[in-house]
Amino acid sequence: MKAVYFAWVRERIGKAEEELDPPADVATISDMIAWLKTRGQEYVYAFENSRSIRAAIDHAHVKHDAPISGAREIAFFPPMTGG
Amino acid sequence: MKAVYFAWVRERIGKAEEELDPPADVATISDMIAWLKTRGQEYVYAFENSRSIRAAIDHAHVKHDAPISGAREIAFFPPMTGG
Amino acid sequence: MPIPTIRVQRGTFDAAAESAALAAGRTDIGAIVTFTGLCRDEGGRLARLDLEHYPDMAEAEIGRVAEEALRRWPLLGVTIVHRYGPIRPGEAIVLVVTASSHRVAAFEAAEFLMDYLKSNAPFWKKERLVEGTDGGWVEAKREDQEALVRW
Amino acid sequence: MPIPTIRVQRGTFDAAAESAALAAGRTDIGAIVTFTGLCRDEGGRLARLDLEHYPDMAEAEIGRVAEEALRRWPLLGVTIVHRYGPIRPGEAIVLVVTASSHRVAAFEAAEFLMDYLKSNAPFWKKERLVEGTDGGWVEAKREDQEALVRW
Repeated sequence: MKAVYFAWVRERIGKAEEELDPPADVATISDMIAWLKTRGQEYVYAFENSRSIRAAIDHAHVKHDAPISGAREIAFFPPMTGG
Repeated sequence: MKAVYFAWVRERIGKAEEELDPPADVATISDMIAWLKTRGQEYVYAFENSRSIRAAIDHAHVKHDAPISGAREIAFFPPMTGG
Repeated sequence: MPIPTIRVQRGTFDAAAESAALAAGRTDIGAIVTFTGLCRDEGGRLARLDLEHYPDMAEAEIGRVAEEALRRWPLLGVTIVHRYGPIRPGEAIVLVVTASSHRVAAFEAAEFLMDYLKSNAPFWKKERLVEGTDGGWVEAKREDQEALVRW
Repeated sequence: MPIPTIRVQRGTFDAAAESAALAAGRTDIGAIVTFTGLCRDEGGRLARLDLEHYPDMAEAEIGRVAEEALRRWPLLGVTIVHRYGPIRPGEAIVLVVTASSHRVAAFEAAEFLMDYLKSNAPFWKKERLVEGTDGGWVEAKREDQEALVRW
């Protein structure tokens, strides 16, 4: 699956997107964040306050308990400040 | 003093304005309406439902118990429908 | 406090130009709300509205309502234009523009102004029907009166 | 139900043309509310905002918010334009136009749309300061989140 990052999540991780293949026991957005944090200090930094991170699956907002099975694109970003 | 009428109050009375010299005991807008109704059927018709009539003294809205002493121009009209 | 722009006029107005004038050259405005009230044809029944007004009072009363809005909200600008005379379906009747640094003040002030203009500005609408007859005076709506209680 | 007009674009927009397009040739619209959100200079501190967005999601999410507004209010038209990229003080960032036969629906829907766009549309603002430095990412305001509870 593809992961995409925006705003300071993108800046902290140091990339805008990447292809990922999480292990089978990574079932939800929360699991995904926990797994990403094992991948390096940049992810620990990006997700240090994980409750403030918003996520979207295939371009729709989801909560952290949402299952990621079948997702083609998962996005992580800070609270939005548009409008 | 000058009296001015608008919308269906004007149509019922049959004139847009007139000079009036009410007797000394006509002290309020309510008194004025009661006195006008003694002046003819057209006034009785215009003020038949006097609670729905709005009044202004010198271009500012007033209630029916407002004193008319010193007024230069008193206006009578239906509830407004602008905007 | 900004000085409100208030006009009572027979002719049409340019809502865009009014709102542009309010914002021109400024960098402190964060939100502009523009309300335009238009004449509807009431399902094809209406040929036009004839708006009667009390000329000497109209601008004064609109000015009082605008001053009240300026007292209640931190506005950076207010423009109100109200037409009188014959107005055809699709044409604009009234314009309210409010500018503020934040959206809530701009929205609330515009709604307040419209609610108060509806019930306090000395204008009366008479309907002229497509068949050429007089459709009578538009009656004030109870809901317009009730709308004032929220302020 | 009308089809909302939604655009996410880099360049400026013409609020007047958008609102005119919504009303063109119609005689059933009684009220048009236009909201324009502009970039402030924050007391002279700000040189520009850089708006980052999530291109694939932005139009879809704005579309979902617009559809929700159309379900809740009897609207005759909705237009939403949101810019991204560099935006200087005094320039517009976002436009919401709502049309209805009556003013309450047009006002409420415009406020609803702005409240939801603030918290749901995938845009992020970074400040660039006049002294040439990075002013950091604008933080989401608690009051913008709390504004959603009224809907």
